[in-house]
Amino acid sequence: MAIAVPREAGPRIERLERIWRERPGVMGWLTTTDHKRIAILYLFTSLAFFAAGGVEALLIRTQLIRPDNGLLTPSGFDQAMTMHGVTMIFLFVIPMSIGAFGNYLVPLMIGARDMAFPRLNAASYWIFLASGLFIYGGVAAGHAPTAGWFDYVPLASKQFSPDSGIDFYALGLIFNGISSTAAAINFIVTIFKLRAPGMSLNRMPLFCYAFLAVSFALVFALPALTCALLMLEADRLLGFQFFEVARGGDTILWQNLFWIFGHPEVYVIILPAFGIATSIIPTFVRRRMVAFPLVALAEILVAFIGFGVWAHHMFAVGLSQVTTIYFAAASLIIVIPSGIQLFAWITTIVTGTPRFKTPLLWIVGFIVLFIIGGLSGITFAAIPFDQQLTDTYYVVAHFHYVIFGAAVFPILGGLFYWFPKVTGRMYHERWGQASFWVTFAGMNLTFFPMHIVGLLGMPRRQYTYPPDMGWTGYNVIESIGAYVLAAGLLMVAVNLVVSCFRGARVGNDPWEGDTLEWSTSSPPPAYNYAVIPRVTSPYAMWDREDREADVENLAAGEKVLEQGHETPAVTAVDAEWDEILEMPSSSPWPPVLALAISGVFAMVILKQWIAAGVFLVAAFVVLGAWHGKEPQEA
Amino acid sequence: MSDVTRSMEAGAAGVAARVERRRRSMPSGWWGMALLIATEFTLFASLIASYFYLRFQASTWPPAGIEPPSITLPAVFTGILVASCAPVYGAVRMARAGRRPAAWGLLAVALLVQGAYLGLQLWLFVDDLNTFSPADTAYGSIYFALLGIHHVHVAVGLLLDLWLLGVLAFALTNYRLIALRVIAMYWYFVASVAVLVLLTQLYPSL
Amino acid sequence: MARIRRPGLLVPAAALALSGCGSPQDTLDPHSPQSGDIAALWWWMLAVAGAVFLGALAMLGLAWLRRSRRGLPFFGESERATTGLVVAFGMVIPATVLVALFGVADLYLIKRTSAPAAGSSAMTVDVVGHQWFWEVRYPGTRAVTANEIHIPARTPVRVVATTADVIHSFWVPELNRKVDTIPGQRNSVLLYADEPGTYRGQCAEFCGLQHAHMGLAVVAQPRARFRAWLERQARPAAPPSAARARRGRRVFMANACSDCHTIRGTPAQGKVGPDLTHVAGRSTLAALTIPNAPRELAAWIRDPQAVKPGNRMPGLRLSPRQVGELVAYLEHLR
Amino acid sequence: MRFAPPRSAASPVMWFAVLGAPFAWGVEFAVGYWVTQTGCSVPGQRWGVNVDAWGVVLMVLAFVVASGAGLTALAMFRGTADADKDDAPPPGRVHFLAMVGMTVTVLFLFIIVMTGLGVVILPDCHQS
Repeated sequence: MAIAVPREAGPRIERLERIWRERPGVMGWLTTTDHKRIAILYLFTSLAFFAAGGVEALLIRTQLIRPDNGLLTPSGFDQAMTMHGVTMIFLFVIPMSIGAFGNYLVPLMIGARDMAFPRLNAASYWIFLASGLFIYGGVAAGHAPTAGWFDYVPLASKQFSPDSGIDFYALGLIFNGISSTAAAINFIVTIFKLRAPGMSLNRMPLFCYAFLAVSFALVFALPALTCALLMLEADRLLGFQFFEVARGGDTILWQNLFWIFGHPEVYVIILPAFGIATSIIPTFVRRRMVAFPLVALAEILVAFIGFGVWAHHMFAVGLSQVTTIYFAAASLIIVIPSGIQLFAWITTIVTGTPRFKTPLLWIVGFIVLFIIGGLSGITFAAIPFDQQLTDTYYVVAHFHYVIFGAAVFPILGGLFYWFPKVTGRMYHERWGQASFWVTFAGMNLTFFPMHIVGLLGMPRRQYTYPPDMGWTGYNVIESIGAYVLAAGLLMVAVNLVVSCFRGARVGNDPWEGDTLEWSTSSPPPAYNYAVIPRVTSPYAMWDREDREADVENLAAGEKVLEQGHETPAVTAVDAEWDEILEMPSSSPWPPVLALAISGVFAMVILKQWIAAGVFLVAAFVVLGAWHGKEPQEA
Repeated sequence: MSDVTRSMEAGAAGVAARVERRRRSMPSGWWGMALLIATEFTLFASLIASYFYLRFQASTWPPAGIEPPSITLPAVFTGILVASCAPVYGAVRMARAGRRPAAWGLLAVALLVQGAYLGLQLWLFVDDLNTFSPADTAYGSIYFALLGIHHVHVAVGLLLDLWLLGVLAFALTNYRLIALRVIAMYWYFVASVAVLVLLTQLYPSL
Repeated sequence: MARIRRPGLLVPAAALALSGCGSPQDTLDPHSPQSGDIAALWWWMLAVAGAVFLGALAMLGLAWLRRSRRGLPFFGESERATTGLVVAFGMVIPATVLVALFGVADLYLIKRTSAPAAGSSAMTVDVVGHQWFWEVRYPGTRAVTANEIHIPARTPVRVVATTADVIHSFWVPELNRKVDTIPGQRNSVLLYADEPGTYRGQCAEFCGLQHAHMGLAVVAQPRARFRAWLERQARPAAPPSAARARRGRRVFMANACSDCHTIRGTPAQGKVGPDLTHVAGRSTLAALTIPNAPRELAAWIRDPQAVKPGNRMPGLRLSPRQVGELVAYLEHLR
Repeated sequence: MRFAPPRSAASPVMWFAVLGAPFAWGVEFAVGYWVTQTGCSVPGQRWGVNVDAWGVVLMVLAFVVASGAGLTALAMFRGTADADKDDAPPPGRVHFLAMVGMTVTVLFLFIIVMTGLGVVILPDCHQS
């Protein structure tokens, strides 16, 4: 059910169009502050990195297809393995789910016209892009990190890794962290302040709860990583002694700081996927989510308890038992919020009348894979078993079921689900379903046998293995599976690319969707909503009388806000309309800022301290210029 | 909806103050700064936790050959920084009342005090560097890292002050009023963390 | 020591799938009470997890069958019923299972597999991880060897695992869980072998280029045989009698070999590589990378980087004759 | 137990009902972790920190606070029994947060007790 634009609204719409229009062409993309265009930038950039990470994965699997294989040198394998992890986590999943999906959908779902800090939003993107190029610049220059994505000291210290690859890793992740932190803060403020009047906390879509949880997790998790990386670089570049045992340093300190960040990070990776699932399921089963408050709670809770489980990555380092027990207890109970969501999804599907179209297929696949990944995850809270199986392929199997199965599958489902909204065209259904089945098969072929070789004692991260270990057969299957998986993903890509141009045109709401984004045109106009929507439940799009009220308001010129880049600001909890904000519009400074910061990091890695200082000053000057033009002068 | 104000109208001191008074909830900028503070605070928490983590790996702290830090000067300096929160607070009060010149003056005073604080601290920092090095022991590493990172936060605050003084010299808008409020918050944060950092730094002598 | 039983019905089936594959590092083919308990724990967890998984699949199947009908069988679709279902399956049942797991694994079993207190075991072995081999010492004796740890069977042995460089992880899956070797830390783990035999292990924590080739073997022997072995290992190397071996000895001492390797009873006191005093007594070289036979040994000496790229041993450009003599000497070090 | 639902969105009672239990666990976790860390460290053993005693005290404190929060949530829930979770605030919001508060409390009571028992049952400072 779409809003038919009443004739008398014509002039108002034109005004909005004129006010929100951005510059055409490349300059438009460089200076844009439109959350939807920024999301598109995030989408294509993170897909490019996804391709890179995928190639690294295929290299790894091809090297391991037979014992004593010589395709990659030991160092080549270590580089591929490290960059695969870094790329997929920091340069693909997070920018894809938060940057692309979050940016495009959160403002739409809450009925806002943009993010709370549009220019900061653009800056997050440009800084993310720059950090990715920085890390891969190191790779291109022949300095790829080789110490694995969790980069344990002392292996990563100057003594054992003299090459500057580790510096590219550490500085690149600090760089990347700036972007993620800015994005996270932006999401929280957007969700708190820019919800459509009437959307009190209890009427907020679960998708937004997921992004709220993720953002808070990032805000509190990233500093621990930054702290660890600063210490590492101080050791490597300035000769500090944080991790040098002989000088009173400690190597477990790194592991603690890294995993204080690293475990919440896991939930940062999968929570947006949960959000996507909770958006797709109601639409395709034509029913509201079961146990809404519990699911909302579970999403927040996972992120919170996630801060109390980090040491289960360290059960083999010889912590004292009383210490480990704190983490074991939390690691067990954190299963329950996931259980709540899982059974809420399943019950919703059972009680509804599901249409098993491509998006729902991906979500059902996700549910199956997430159950496997979740169950294998529980076994790590059994300390003795964890101590037996940690650092084996059993772990690799587990977290790929979680990260690929539980995070990437919903992302792919989401791509299909919102494709008509973003492009105004429909993808090819039969190809969509086929690509799901191929990917699902490939996923299980690749990762299921890893459980078994893990139990058969194959440690992870070894560049080769002897023939007489009884591992060969499983590795062959895994490597073949990897190529099947790649084929499935290619099918997805081809389907979506072709449909961009050839797909049948669709209206605003091809799915009879549940949330607000389906009420505006596909693709949505720069200002998202001609009239600020009325909201009385978390499934706003299914409240017909509210949508009809919107049409009347539009006709009467009520709640249209066409005097400038305007959007309503509300009270954080109950969403009572408080004021009308004048939003900043397109600005050239965000990309310039990213350039200046890149200069700082580049100079630091070259140890050109003065030059680095100059770039730093430049960055502050840019920030000054950035604030030279205040919104209300627009 | 009639009681809803348009922030874009607040282009002058009087209106800005009125908009500010009619606002029922914290503005976006406030939330943004609150969250930035949250993440920065977590950074300091990590550093301070690391300090004590390292301390509990060592049997003697500070290690042999390094005498425990002297209390007086750092304590006095930190007192100065905490005191500088008073003019900052005053500046916010004045601005919310629409009294731009008074706000500007108080902020300038705050800037001078904070600048003096940073100068003195840096002098002390260099003095410490001459007595023991961050490259010799983990104690030195965490000691200088903790102080250094806090000094950086003070320096950033000074830059914010300078920008604010620059724009407030011409007009007080809604945008600048919120900026003043959040930069004040930033200073309260820097001052309170300064106390925690001080206690950590002086821990061996307490 | 009494052991936890495995869930009977499950084992035969799954055992066929898993243990049947004859890996020398099979965590499910335990040869000690410790890994026996861990394996049993696994089978129990697998049984419960399997039940949960099948249950969930069944519900999804139900969803498919009833795709055109609203509501649940019996329960209908009232808010109360559906929420109740979520609470039951999502909270109550998991909570019960998880608490049980907590009790069994983290309060009870953890004591069975945790580190033995000093002096609680019949003997202690010091294992030092190096990039990329294991140095093995027997406190109280002069014996030093590498990669092949001999222990008496049916005797609790306390292994103290430390490192000379980066973090490694000492792991013999069929005897016990793993323990990391952390700089500045002395972690320990119990080794107990039910019967004599050789049990393979390897470094489990990524430790650099040759992480893949850092194997170790635990050789459990009857007490008497073990004592004899230990007593021989403690002795210094006997001077070679054969002329060729004597020339080999000169080659060894004249070249860089002696800077990195120790041969007790000779001037060679290097500390970088493994102790070679009784190298000929070992069955493998380079941390279980190649068999210890004249041909492989010669190939290794000629070009170690070809066999194990990145390892710390340089090729010394010795003439074929010198290599032959060197091999003769090393082969004599029994 | 019934009482009028708090109207203000900033009502401390309401937020205590929701956040009390997580906060209680957070404190038990953070403090307890540092007690074991320091108590089992080289200097710590010199000072003779009693890890068990701390564990028990923390567990009891956390348990009391968390239960308090849970009961508050229950009272709020009954106080808004006639509201629906989708209703306009304040009743809708309070009802919604009350449901959340009750569930949260149950979960954290589990963690709080499991942790406490673990600390008591397991030997102090023994390498895992």
